[in-house]
Amino acid sequence: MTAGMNEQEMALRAAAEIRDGDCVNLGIGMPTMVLDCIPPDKTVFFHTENGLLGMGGFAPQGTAHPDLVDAGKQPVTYIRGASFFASDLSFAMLRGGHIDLAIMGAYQVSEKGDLANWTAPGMLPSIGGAMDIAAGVKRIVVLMSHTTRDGQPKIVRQLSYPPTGFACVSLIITNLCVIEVTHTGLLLKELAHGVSAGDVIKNTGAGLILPEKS
Amino acid sequence: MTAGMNEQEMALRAAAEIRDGDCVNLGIGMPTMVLDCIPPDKTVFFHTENGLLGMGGFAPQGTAHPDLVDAGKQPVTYIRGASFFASDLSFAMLRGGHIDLAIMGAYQVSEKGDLANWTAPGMLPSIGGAMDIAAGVKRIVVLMSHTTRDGQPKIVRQLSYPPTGFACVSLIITNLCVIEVTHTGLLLKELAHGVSAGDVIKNTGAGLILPEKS
Amino acid sequence: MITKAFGGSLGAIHDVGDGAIIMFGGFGLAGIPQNLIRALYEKGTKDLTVISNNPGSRLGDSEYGLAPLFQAGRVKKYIGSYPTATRSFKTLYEAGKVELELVPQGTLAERIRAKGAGIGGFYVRTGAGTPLAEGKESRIINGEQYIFEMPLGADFAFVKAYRGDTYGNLVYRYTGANFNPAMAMAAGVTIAEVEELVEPGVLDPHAIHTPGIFVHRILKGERYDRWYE
Amino acid sequence: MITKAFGGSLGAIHDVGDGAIIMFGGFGLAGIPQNLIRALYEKGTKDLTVISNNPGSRLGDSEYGLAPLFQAGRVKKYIGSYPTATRSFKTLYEAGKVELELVPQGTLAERIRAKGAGIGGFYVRTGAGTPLAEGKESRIINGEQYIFEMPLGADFAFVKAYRGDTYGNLVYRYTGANFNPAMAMAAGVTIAEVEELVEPGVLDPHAIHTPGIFVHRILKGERYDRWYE
Repeated sequence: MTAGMNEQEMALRAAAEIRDGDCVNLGIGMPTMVLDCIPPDKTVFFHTENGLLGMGGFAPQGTAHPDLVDAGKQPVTYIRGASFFASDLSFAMLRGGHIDLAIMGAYQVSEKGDLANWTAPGMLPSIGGAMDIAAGVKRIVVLMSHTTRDGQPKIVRQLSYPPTGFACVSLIITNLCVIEVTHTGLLLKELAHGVSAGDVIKNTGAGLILPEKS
Repeated sequence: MTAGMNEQEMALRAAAEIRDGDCVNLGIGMPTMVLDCIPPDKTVFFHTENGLLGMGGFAPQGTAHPDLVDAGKQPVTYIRGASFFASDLSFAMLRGGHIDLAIMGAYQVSEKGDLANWTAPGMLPSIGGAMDIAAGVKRIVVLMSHTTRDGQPKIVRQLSYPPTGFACVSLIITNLCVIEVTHTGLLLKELAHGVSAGDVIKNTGAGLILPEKS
Repeated sequence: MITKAFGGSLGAIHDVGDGAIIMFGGFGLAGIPQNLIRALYEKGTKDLTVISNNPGSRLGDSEYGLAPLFQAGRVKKYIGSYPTATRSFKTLYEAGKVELELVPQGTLAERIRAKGAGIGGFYVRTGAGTPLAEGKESRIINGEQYIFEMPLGADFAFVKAYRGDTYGNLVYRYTGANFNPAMAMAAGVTIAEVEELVEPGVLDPHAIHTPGIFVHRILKGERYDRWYE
Repeated sequence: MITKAFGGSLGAIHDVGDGAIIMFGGFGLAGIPQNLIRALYEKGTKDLTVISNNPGSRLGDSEYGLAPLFQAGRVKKYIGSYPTATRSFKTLYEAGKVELELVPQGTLAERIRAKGAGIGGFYVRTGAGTPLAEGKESRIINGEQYIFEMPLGADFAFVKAYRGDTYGNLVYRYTGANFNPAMAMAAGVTIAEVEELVEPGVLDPHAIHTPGIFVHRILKGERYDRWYE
């Protein structure tokens, strides 16, 4: 077994942040894996900003409908008790603080919980709903690899990528660990199997508060 | 036959301002009489700001439903092709300029088309939707008696009552005449049966432009 | 499976305390949460700030809806568009026993929606230059005068729908929607009473007016007066 | 009895001229007015300003929706939230052949609704302090930073609904509503294509998403591609 969590384990860990009855927005990419990680005794209302509360999983082969997609334009299903609505109401839910939790990918997170996940210098920029979510959702969980492909830290003192929002991230789940953003700094809450605090510190571009030894 | 129009004739005259297919908001009181003045070959969408486009007439005895009322809280009916909606969307229709015509009562109208129809000095004020209508509806027709009960002119140089809106009235229909508000002043367009231009001038508190003799 | 259902009106408002700011849906008697209002009256809660289009309704010589709360002196401030709907409000107001914030009806709906939609404030032409614009910031936009309006929220929203499910999804009937959908979005706790309470999946997901996300508690109303013959 | 029905897409867009500002409903391929877009392409209209969440959609190696209008060089400016949805936009943008105004998705929806609702402008927290706030007025409201956003309208809105009637009442299906309802409110002329066109009275008046007042022309779409197997 290699050290650290794989994507499936990270999605399961993110799913553990969801309480029964929560309304949850999932970013495109890895966060959508959380859809399949909800135990059957929990009712979760997945919100997709293009106009659905109560998204089910991805549509099984042969059942896709072009008018029934998620924010990543993938065909999806919906649960009993779901509702469909327009973008203006959907973003009222996000901006107005009605969504309990958003799980998003990120390019960078700062030690203050600032988030960069929409564009990189030199890229044609696209924003979608990321800034609306950053501005409005009560609790944001970032799900990302701990470092870039070439080994650079993504958790940093200050963002070098264009910001999506400020002081908005509550929790960071990476392949190496789980970090809570607190008022006094980044608290290293959990280590993935086979990962040491030293491994995390080495791969992190910001100071970390280590938990008290128990 | 007494000189001037009675309320029924005034309502009929106001109805003549409505084009086929128009969306029309009717104020409470005398303007609601316009509901019964639409010829059967015309389709008119009556709007009531509490959330109905396509109001029919008043509800016949025994058919009233407490959840189906007009802006004056009177039980009403609805036509085929009607739609129900919430107050926020209903006022978006008014404020956003989507309603073609509003027919309202008034305490005073000024020579610039300023409107006073919500409160009088010393009264407990109520406003309802009057200011939203004055601010947003393309064309406002005022339907009112030419003078107050004690004979004071209601068409005046400047409002002495608190204003509802400014330069918003297009046409004034009274028991004595029909007056168009133009950029150069109040144009006396039509005289009611048995009424002379002199009668109107005597009972009007603002200058009038008389039509060219034909 | 979660449920937001409560057994009755009194239970659903158990934590509404003195001094609460409460929004009440309804226009006249259409779409008013009559059971929640009755429960609040029975509970004796006082020093209320009431946000509602009307402070009750008059039919013949009787006054209904919110009027008993005003008559019993439970309301210290009223925010709405049409206070003259009842004689009881007029009497209290003239005696200096209730404070009034008068808001144009469309601005009232939009301020409430703004609170629910996370809008920090907005500009409207409605009321510009009139006595209701006094003290408000004014701005010229594209050559026209606008005034600045702030969002309006509350501790609780009491709303009424025709049907609802145990997830809090709501469907209104006729003109019974009025202020209910906007208010449902704008309060810390939204409590909905419905004539029919059904299981999730019964309501058409395309025809839900208020998605359950906005509703925290739901109950079947005990009794619906119809008022008209 | 009046009717807003047109016989086909080309007839319904007869007066859309070069230089027009047009809003297109849809999110990805969901709820896009595909027949009106095809007709506009056939008509050859150019120098367009396009307002739409995406400038088309990519599936496998092909691009659909608005993409052919961009590929044919008909668009001079694009206002939306997700331009990277197509390679054709990226190519044009990098060659300096199309102007881009990037707007956060929720702000885009709200600016369009504001235009339709007669709101002169509003404040949101979305984007405050980021590169997308550059040049925008900023204000502290209740201790938080907001930025000022202006309404966004168009000469024409091309929208797509599942069903509609000849009075222009519209009903959407699944997530096919998205930007269509707000755009229907915000244009000088709103043209709706529907899969089923029915007589007034067929649609449930409680379940109409876009009341006919916002729709000036309506037609049954000639052909609906489904894209997915």
